[in-house]
Amino acid sequence: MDATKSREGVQAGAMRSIWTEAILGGAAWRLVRANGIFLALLVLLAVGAVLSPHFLTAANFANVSRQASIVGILAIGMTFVILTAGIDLSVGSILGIVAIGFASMMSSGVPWPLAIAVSIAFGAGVGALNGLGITKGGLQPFIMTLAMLVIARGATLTFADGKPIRVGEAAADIAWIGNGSLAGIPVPVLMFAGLGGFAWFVLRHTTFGREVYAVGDNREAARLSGISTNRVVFGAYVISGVCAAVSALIVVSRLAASEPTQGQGFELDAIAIVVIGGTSLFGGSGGIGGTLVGAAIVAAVNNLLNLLGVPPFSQQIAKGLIILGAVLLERRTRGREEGR
Amino acid sequence: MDATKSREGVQAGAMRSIWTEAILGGAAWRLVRANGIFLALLVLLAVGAVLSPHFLTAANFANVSRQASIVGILAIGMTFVILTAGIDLSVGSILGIVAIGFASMMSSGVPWPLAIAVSIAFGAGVGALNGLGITKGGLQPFIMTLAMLVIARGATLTFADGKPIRVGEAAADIAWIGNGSLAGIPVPVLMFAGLGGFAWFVLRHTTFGREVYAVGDNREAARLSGISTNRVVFGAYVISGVCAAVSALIVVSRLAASEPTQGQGFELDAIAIVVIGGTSLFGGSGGIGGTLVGAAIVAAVNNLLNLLGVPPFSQQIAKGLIILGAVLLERRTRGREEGR
Amino acid sequence: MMAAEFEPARPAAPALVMRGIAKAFPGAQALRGVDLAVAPGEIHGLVGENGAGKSTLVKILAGAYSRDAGDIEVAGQPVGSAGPAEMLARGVAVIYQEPALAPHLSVAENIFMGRLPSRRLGIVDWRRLIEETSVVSGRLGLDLRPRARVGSLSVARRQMVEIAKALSRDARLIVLDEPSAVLADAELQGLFTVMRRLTERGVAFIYISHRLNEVFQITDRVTVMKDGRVVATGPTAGMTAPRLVGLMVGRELGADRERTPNRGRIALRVEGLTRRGVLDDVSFEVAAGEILGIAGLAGSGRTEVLRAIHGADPIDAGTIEVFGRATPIRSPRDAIGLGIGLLTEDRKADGLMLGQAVAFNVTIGKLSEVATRGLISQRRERRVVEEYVARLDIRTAGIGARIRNLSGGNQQKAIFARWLNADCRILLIDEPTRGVDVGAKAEIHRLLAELADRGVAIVMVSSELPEVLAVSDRILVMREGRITAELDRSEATEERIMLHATRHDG
Amino acid sequence: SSGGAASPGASSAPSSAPSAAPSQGGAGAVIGFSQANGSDEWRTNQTNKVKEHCASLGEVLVSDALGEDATQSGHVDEFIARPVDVLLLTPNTAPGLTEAARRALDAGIPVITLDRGVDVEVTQHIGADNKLIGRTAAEYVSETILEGNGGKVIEIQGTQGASATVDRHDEFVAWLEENDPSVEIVASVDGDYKREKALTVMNDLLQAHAEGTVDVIYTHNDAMALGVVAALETAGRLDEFVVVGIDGQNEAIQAIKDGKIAVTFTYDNAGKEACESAGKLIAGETIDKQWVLETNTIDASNVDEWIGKGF
Ligand SMILES: Nc1ncnc2c1ncn2[C@@H]1O[C@H](COP(=O)(O)OP(=O)(O)OP(=O)(O)O)[C@@H](O)[C@H]1O
Ligand SMILES: Nc1ncnc2c1ncn2[C@@H]1O[C@H](COP(=O)(O)OP(=O)(O)OP(=O)(O)O)[C@@H](O)[C@H]1O
Ligand SMILES: [Mg+2]
Ligand SMILES: [Mg+2]
Repeated sequence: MDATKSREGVQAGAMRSIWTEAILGGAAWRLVRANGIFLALLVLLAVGAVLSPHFLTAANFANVSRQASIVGILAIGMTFVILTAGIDLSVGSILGIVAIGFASMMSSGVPWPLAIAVSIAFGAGVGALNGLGITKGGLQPFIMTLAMLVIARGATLTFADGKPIRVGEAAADIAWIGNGSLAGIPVPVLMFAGLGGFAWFVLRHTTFGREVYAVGDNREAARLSGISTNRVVFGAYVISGVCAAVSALIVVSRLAASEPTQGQGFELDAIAIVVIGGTSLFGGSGGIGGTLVGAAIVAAVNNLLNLLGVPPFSQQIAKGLIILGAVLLERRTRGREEGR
Repeated sequence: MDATKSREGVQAGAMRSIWTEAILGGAAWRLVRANGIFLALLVLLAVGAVLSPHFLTAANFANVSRQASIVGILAIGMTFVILTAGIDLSVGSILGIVAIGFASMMSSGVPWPLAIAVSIAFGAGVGALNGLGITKGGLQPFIMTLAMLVIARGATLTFADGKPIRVGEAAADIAWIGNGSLAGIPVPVLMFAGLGGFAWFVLRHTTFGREVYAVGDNREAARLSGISTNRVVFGAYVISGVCAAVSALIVVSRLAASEPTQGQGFELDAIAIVVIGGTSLFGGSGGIGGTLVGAAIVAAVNNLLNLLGVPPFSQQIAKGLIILGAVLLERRTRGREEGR
Repeated sequence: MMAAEFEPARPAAPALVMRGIAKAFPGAQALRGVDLAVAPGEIHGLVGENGAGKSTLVKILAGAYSRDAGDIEVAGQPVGSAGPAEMLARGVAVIYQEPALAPHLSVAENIFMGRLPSRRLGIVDWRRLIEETSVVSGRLGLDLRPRARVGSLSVARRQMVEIAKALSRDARLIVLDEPSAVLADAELQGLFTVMRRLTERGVAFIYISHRLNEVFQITDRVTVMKDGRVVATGPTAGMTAPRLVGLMVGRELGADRERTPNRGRIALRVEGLTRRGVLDDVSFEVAAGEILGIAGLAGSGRTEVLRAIHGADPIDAGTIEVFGRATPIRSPRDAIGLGIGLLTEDRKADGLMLGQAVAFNVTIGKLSEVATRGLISQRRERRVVEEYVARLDIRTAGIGARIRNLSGGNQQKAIFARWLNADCRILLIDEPTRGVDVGAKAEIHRLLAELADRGVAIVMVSSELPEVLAVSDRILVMREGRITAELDRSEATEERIMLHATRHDG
Repeated sequence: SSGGAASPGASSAPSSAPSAAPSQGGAGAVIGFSQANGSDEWRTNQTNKVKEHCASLGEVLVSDALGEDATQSGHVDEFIARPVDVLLLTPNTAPGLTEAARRALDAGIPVITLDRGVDVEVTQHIGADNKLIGRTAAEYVSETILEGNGGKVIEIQGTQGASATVDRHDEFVAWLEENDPSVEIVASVDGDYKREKALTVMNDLLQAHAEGTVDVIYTHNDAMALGVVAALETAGRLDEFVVVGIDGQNEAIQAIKDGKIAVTFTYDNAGKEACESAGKLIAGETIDKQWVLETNTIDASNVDEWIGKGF
């Protein structure tokens, strides 16, 4: 699985920092300091601009960012899960099953607001199943969500009998989600930035968000402090499921169709983004800021390599090396700080 | 990625327990007690025998076990890595690059003993790169090996220009690896069982094995106890690389050729096997016994579904459910003991 | 709500009644029908050997463990099978023996974990959080930086965070499981003052400690446990130390015997050891056969000295000479290669491998002792470890039992065994008897003396002055990363040590 | 890769006016090739053909969506943003890339689809027909192999959900239902278009299907056919079955020569043809909407003419 399929975030990253600057003041700068990785992004953008005149154009910006929002939104949900020291391998399959469901609802004349509501509820439902298996069933997150990955994919293929489903005329009703833009900013990007900002706020400023950190950092301590750890963990997987559903909506409205293999392998992309963003797979440390930057880096790299006409096979090599470079740069800047 | 591509281990599991019984006495029984999952395997075998007359036949045994050795051997190496609280996402790609290299060496008339030696050395080398990036480079294992996954795959595709490489006449020289058998036991199975037994011994009875557990359980405590944690971690990734190379040899000798995409997605299969076997992704607990049983379960499930002629889509659903069932059963049997 | 609620007079209902509490673990019957009653406003001491069942009892009271049998009444209300959340709601707060904190979160968030002050929609009120934290830590006389990451704190300060966490809940019954284990006297007195203030308002305490002087100083009544049973309970006034020890250990203890050190050649010389912000030009030497004690308040840098010598932390300046040879020590591996061992103060964080067996934890310090050419001899390991288990009286279901399941004090003994097994020429020991019962403590002190007599050079950090005075041949006092005094055992007294540890001119 | 700017005479730009090409034309053009999933042999060959034959037209940009509609749709957008002079598109799925193709056309970029089409009329579609292949294969199995006497077939399918898999399965089954019910498909398993996977599942099936119970093994591509042959050879049961492949890969053609595989059906990847058309477009010529590449049946009867002529 190429772990870096997603597009953009270049702008999402930028966007977000402006956005925070405006709404939260200073937060943006804290973000830069907090994530040495942000530096890596800036370097990458600079290099890109030099290498290709087509890189930092408004048009490229818009479409790259639109693309990135898809995996970027998955990564937002994944951040919650990973902060609780869990992992969600099923996001790609959830995206796939919701996408097929949404497409077929639209094609069979279900009014779009209802279709959207059902889709999101469904995503939440699958996430809830993950959450139950892990909390009540006591299954390791890796196992539970891996099983869900295969099960949901199998269900999708069965439901669609392996064939893509077209939205048909109804496509016009939902086109705005994938193709529309507001004040020049593509709707998917607004959703990505919006969700990102919201998630950031939840994690940073709400009791639930802090409990997510507490549970991931020291499960036992959280329990002994009267936090209902099951509730928190359960919540994280539901959020992840919802994010997957939202991505699905964007995909379907963008493509006016969905294939049953839609989203295959996205889980690794999403996890990679979160980890590149500096969130620890052992839980309790990291956050959304890094995830948004991570999404931006991954997206910028993919886009740049295509613009430069690097042949596909070599692209994979380049991607790997660039990601390594970015993370190493970050390590260097943070250097000792981590200490023991 | 279907997480359960691997075959066999059914017998490897059985084999191994006989083997231990003979050589280590009692060890086999300890294994059963240690891994409630072993119970799940027995149940599975019983059910399988009832459902299909072809399931518990000697021939199928040989077949399944031969198939399982490929991912099973990956899982053995993966066990070392995961015990150090690391992860190796690059095993599939290492398998791929070694396989292509081995095939092209054989096709271009390199004597097979040399070709094998070079291949294994190469696998060790790639593993060493992972180890260096993680220890000296201070990169998170997930990032380092994910990058290696893409890089090695890209290199393989570039080297082979996306085309399979046939071994040609030389195929006869190496056929014994994949197809030969000794005393009725297929050579790959002997290698799998042998490596499994050896790994078990190393982890249980050598200072290095102890240090692997120590590092995975409490890195800082291990460091303060004078263990050179870098050396241990490095070693684990080298072992994983070597195991991937061995699997590659088996694959190539069986196909008399290799595709550049060979091994794609195997990493998830291998990790799944290790985790199903009861080894914790947080390091320090678990072991080879569980891994061998895990490989057996996964292999048996795949084989059984094919024997029963379950249609492809439904197979995925079934696989997911069976794996869940197995692990849940194990949780139940272990029940309280773990407690909270 | 706190101030409003409680009535200065003692209410009728006892704060806590436990009847016939029993708890079995695989391989260990921890509690065999324990009865315990605590009146409001009472400070109830709970003592007993390592492994007697104190912490288990506490965890059952806290709802952390489920009980096999017995009833619990809190403030007259019977308690069914309740989890930690419910017990907290019922006003039972616990300071656990093993700090249960989230290292990546701030001091403030840890203190208020699970009850962060928030506006509607669950939005955290950070200003209030910081304020209330400062208030709490002020009220307890602890100077805790609310925003400091707990992971960056010394063990002592982590313990303080635990204390603040429990005391800041308006609890009616507060349990302290060995809060003093790493606290130096100053911090301890602060804690006692606060406890007394709270008892005025009817708050009840259960105070667990292995330091009997504390028990006599602070408790009204005391209960003695042994092997999961209560062997005695009554007013502290009616107790004497020897009697208490007798009840706990079942035998009288000889006082630590005087030893006349035979100082050999200089084993360790430290020159101008400096680590920015933590250590400032620390110089001293230790001879073979000598026990050097280091005293000081929490945060004074004692731990850092030991870690620096052991190569656990990088140093900015300074030289280290081992048996006359100046040798750069870049890692603990180097140190251990030179025969320098470090017994860390925080056994859970950087001592134990919790998931592994007792034997594993003992031999990991020097596997070559039980292995030949990399192959471990199970027989030799068994022999070696069982010897230590007997010698240190480590209470365990067996040397194969997971060390996680041992009582705190027994874990400490196991780690001690690790360093005995590593037979070092120089032993750095941080809080050697943390959480160890009186019997075992005497045993460990004897061991230290014995090691010294065998020519081992020992540097010992302890927050317990009596221990420092009892064991050391020479005593260094530290303050703010500097050595402020060197006292010979003959001239050393608690007062003089405290003077140098706190006085603020040179 | 974009080095091709050399060789002025634009040799491959076919019978167009020899006069200097229009301003944006000739070696100065930018060709965008959006590959759906470049890592299997057939598609690698397609990519290579495009690079080879389009080089003379100017810069060739290749992107690989690794089998993801959403990703490929984004790649198309990148080519639109660039912009490219001609877009060569081999859609991962028809419906999935329809909108992207429409956007390109709306942006005034000529679109040539290879292999799979899309639901909107593009400048030109070039490709062989998987549905046709499914039917041809069924017909060959029924009439040439089983000579109308009926028989039992095992099907090794390609990647689940891929349109080639769907067509090669559905039409095969459909033709048999309509024309020869006496042919029964006794097992149908997933071989993922991979040799090793095919080998694995075949080994399992050999356990379940005793000697003489199955006549034909129909595989969705030659790689799997070769994997199946490997399994049969090891089991020493090769002569028990007749193996059918698809694609016309050289190794498979050789296997036909050696009598290990019975037949394969060429499925041309249209890389070369696409560049021809692109050349014409750049030269300002007009091209047909459809360019159907015929499918050839390769078996013992004609294998000699095909040796080495596959990919
Ligand atoms: N989780 C557990 N699993 C198995 N045995 C346990 C567990 N927890 C405690 N025990 C056993 O129960 C007994 C009592 O342990 P406990 O921690 O209550 O002792 P304690 O009185 O607190 O000792 P200390 O003074 O050393 O803290 C010990 O023998 C210990 O080994
Ligand atoms: N006022 C304070 N608030 C929070 N943390 C502090 C404060 N003062 C010092 N620290 C932390 O304490 C640590 C230094 O304590 P150190 O471990 O050296 O003390 P010590 O002498 O070892 O005492 P102890 O052994 O009791 O911990 C440093 O990591 C520092 O971050
Ligand atoms: Mg205790
Ligand atoms: Mg200290």
